[in-house]
Amino acid sequence: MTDLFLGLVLAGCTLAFFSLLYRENIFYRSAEHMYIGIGIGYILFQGFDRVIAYVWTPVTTRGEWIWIVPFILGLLIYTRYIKSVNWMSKWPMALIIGSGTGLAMGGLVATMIVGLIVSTITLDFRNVSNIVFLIITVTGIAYFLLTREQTGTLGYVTKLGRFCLMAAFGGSMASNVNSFCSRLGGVIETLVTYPGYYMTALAFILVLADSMILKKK
Amino acid sequence: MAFERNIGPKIVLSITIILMVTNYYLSPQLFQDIGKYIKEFVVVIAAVMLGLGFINALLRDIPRITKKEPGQWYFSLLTIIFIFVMLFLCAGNKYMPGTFSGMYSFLYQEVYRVLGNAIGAFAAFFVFTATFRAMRLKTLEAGAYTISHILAVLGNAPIGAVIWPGIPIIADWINEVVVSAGLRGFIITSSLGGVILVFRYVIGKSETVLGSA
Amino acid sequence: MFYSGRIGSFGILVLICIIVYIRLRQVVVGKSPTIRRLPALESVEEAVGRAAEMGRPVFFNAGYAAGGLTTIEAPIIGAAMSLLHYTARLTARYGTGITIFLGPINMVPVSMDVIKAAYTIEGVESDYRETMVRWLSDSQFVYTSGFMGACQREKPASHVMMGGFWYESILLGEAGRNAGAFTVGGTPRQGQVHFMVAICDYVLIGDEYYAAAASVSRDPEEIGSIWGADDIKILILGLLIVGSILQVLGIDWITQLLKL
Amino acid sequence: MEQRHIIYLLLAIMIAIPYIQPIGIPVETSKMTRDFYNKLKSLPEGSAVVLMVDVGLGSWVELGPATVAVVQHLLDLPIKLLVSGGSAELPVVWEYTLEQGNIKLGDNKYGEDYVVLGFITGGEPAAAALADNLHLTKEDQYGTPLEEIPMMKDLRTAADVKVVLSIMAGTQEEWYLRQWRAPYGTDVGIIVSAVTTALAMTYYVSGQIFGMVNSLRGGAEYELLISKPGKGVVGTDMLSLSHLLLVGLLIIGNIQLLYEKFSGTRKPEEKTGG
Repeated sequence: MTDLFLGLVLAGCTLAFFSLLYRENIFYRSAEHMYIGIGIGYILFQGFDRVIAYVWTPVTTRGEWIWIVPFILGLLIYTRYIKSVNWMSKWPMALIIGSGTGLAMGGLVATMIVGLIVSTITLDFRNVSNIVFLIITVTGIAYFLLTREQTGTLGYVTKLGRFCLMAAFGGSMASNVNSFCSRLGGVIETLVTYPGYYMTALAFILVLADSMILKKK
Repeated sequence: MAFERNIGPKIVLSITIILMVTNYYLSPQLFQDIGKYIKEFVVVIAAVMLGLGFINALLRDIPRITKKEPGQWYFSLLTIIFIFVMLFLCAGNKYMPGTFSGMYSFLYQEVYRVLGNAIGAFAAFFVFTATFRAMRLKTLEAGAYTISHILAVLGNAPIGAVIWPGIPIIADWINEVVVSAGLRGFIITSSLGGVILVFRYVIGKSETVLGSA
Repeated sequence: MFYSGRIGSFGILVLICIIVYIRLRQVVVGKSPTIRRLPALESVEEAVGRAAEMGRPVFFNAGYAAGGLTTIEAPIIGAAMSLLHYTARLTARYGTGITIFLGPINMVPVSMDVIKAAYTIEGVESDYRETMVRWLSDSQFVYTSGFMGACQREKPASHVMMGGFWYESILLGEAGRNAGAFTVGGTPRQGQVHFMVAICDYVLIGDEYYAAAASVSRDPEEIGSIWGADDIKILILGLLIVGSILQVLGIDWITQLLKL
Repeated sequence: MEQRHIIYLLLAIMIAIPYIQPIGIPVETSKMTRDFYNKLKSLPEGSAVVLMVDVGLGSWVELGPATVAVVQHLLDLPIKLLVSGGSAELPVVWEYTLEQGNIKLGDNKYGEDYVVLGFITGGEPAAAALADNLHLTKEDQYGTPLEEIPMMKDLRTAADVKVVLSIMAGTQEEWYLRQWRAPYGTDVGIIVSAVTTALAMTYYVSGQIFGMVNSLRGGAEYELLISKPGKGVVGTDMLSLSHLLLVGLLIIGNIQLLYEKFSGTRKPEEKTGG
C-alpha cells in the first residue's frame, strides 16, 4: 500500500511543479512554499549541527578554546539589526569576503591564467588542429581588449575572435542539453510508469478543464 | 568613528586576502597554518550566519500572515510551518534516531529530492524554447552559434553516429578544439578580471562591499 | 620558501598588480582611457525605465555562485554587488523598487548594505525595505523555484541577471522571459555564458562583466583597472605568440620560467 | 496554447517514449570513460581512493547510473575507499547509491575496506582543509571517532591518497586540481554532469585529469564496461530522441525565418545578445 501511496504523492509533487509550464496556479504555489520551508529548515539545522560539530564538541571535549573566536565573529553579524552598532557586522564579513577572494587570487593566476598559457604554448604545433587552437585562443583574447577601438586590422582579429567565441558557446551548450534531457528523462520515467501515470492522467484532465473554463471567460 | 565603520573592515579584508595568497604560494608551515585557520574559521562563521536567513524569511512571511495578505498569507504560513517541521525532524533524526525517522526520510529523502529533480528537469523545457527563439541565422555570429550547436548536439547522442558516422568525429573536433580554445581565451581574460578586482580590494577599493551608507 | 611550480605564477601575479596600480594612479591624476561602448550596461537604464513606465517591479539575480563569498566565486559576487549598487541607484531614482533573490546566505548582509547605500546616496533612504532582499535558501533549486513562482505572480518588467550562475541560469532567465521581462545579463563564468547569450536581450560576456562593474563602482578611478587589464592581455597575447614560436624552434625558456 | 506549450508537449512525449518502449540505439564507449576505468583497474592493492560526493540528490537522475557503476567497480577492487564530499546531502546520496543501485558489498567490511566520513561545507577552503587533514571531520558519518577506525590509522593527508574522484556538477574539479593534485600529487578523476563537461575537457585534454565519466551517457558506457547494464543504457535512447527533436526545431525555426525574409513579411527586429 505505502509504495502506491508514496508513488502517487511523489508524482503529484512533480506535476505540481510542472504545472508552472502551463500557468502559475495554487498547486505550484503550495509546492513552492512547502519546498522553501523544507529547504530553509534543513539548511538551518545543518548550520546548527555544524556549529555543534566545529565549536561545541572541540571546546567541551578537547578544550580547544580557539573555536570560540569564529563563533563570536559569526554572532557579530547579527548586530546589523541594531542601528547604533551595525558596523560590527562588517568585520566578520571582511574575513568571509577575504577568504574567498584570497583563494581566488592565488588559484586563478596559477591554474586559470599561467596554467592555461603554458598548456597552450606547449601544444604540438605539428598537428594543424593545434594551430587552429592557438588562433582561436589568441583572437578570443583580442576580442576582450576594451580600451582600443575595434577598427582596422584589430577589427578583423576581434571579428574572428567573436565568431569563434560564439561557435564555442554553441558547442559547449550542447553538453548542457545532454545533461538537462537526462534529468528530464529520469523524472518523466516516474510519470509514465506505475503508479505515476494515474497522476499524470489526472493532471492532463485538470489542464484541459482549466483551459476550457478560461476560454469561456 | 570612520575607523570601525569603514577603514577597519577594509584593512581586515586586505590582510585576509594577502594571508590567503601567501598560504597558496609560500610553503613554510606558518603560512599553511594561518591559511588553515582562516579556512576553518570561515566554515564556522558561515554556519553561525544561517540564523540571519531565518530572520530574513520571518521578516518576509510573518507580516504577510498577520496582515492576512489576500491570496498569499496561507502560503506564507505553509512555509513557516514547514521550516519548523523540518527543523524538528532533522533534530529528531540526529539526536533521537528512530523517532519520526519515517517522516524525516519521507519529507527529505523523497519529497525534497523529487521537487529538486522537477526543478532541475525544467531546464530541458526551457533550453528548448530559449534556443528555438534565439538560434536564428541572422548574423554570421548567430550562424556559428547555431551550426556548431546542432553538430555538437547530434554528436552527443548515439543517434548522431547512426545518421552519419562523420557527425561524432566533427562533434568531438568541435568540443576538443573550438570549444576548448574558445573557452580558454574566455577563461584567461575573465580570470584576469577577477584577479584584478581582488587586487583592488587589497589596496582598499572595497567601498561597495564594505563601504558604509 | 616558495612552493615549487608556483614562483612563475607569483611573478605574473605581482606583475599584474604593478601594471594595474600604475594605471590606477594615472587615472587619479587625470589621464583616463576611452572604454569601448558596453551596450548591455547602457541597457540597464533602459530596463529600469521600462519598469517605471509599466509600473512593474525590477528583479535582480546574482546567481547561486557555488555557495557565495567563501568560494572562489567571491570576485564574481564582488562585481555583482557593484552592478547591484548601480541598478539600485537607478531604481531609487525612478522609484520602481528592486528585489534581489538570493541563494547563498553570506550574500544577504552585503546585498542589504549595497541597496541601502544606493538608496541613501539617492536621498530616498525611506523607500528602502528590508524585504528588497529575498533569501530563499542556500539550496540552489529552492532559490530557483522561489524565483520562478515570483516571476509568474509579480510579472517583473525587467530582469537584471549579473553574477556567478551555475545550473540555474537557464531557469532564472527563461522564467523571467516567460513573464515578459526585458532581460539584461552578464557573467564571467564559461559554463553558463552560452545560456545568457540565448536568453538575454543584452549580455556582458567574460571580462566585459568585470569592466562594467569597474566602470560603475563607487571609486571612480577603478576605470584604470580596465586599462591595466588591457595591457596584461596584450602581454598574454605576446607570451602566447612568441612562446609558441620559440617552442616550435625548441627554445622553451618561457615555459620553464612560467613553470618555475 | 502558445508556441512554447507545443514545444514542451513535444519534448515530454519524445522523452517518454523510450521509458515506455526501449528502442536500443547502439552506444560506443568513449576514450575518457575507458581511461577512467583503466586507471582504477591499474591501482596497486591497498591504495587509498577518496570519493567526493559534491552533488545533491537533485543530480541523482543524471549522475546516479554513473555513481552506482563506479562505486560497484571500486568495491570490487582491492582498494581502500573513503567517501566524503562537499554536499550536505552526502549521507543520503550514499545510502541511495547502495539501495537504488543494489550494490554487492561482497567481503568489504566497513572500517577496513571503506568508510563514510562526514560532509564538509565551505567549498574550496573545505576541500583544501580535508586535503591537509583527512581526519578533519573528527568522526565518521555514523558518529564513531576516526581514531577508532582501523583503516584511518595510516591515512593522514592527501599524500597518502592515490586517487581522488569527485561526483560534481560545477567546477569542483578545479578545487581538487589546486588543493589535492598540485600540493600532494593525488590523481584526479571525475564523474561529471554534462553541464560542465566542456569546461573539465580542457583539464582532461591537457592531462591534468586522468579520466571522465560524462553524465548519463558515461554511466551507460561504464555499466557496459563492468558488464552490469542498468538505467544508463535506457537513458541513451531517450537522449537520441530528444536531441533529434531539438535539431528538428532549430531547422524549422530557421526555415520559418528564411520564408519570412523572402516573402517580405518580416516581424519587427528582435534584439539578440549584445
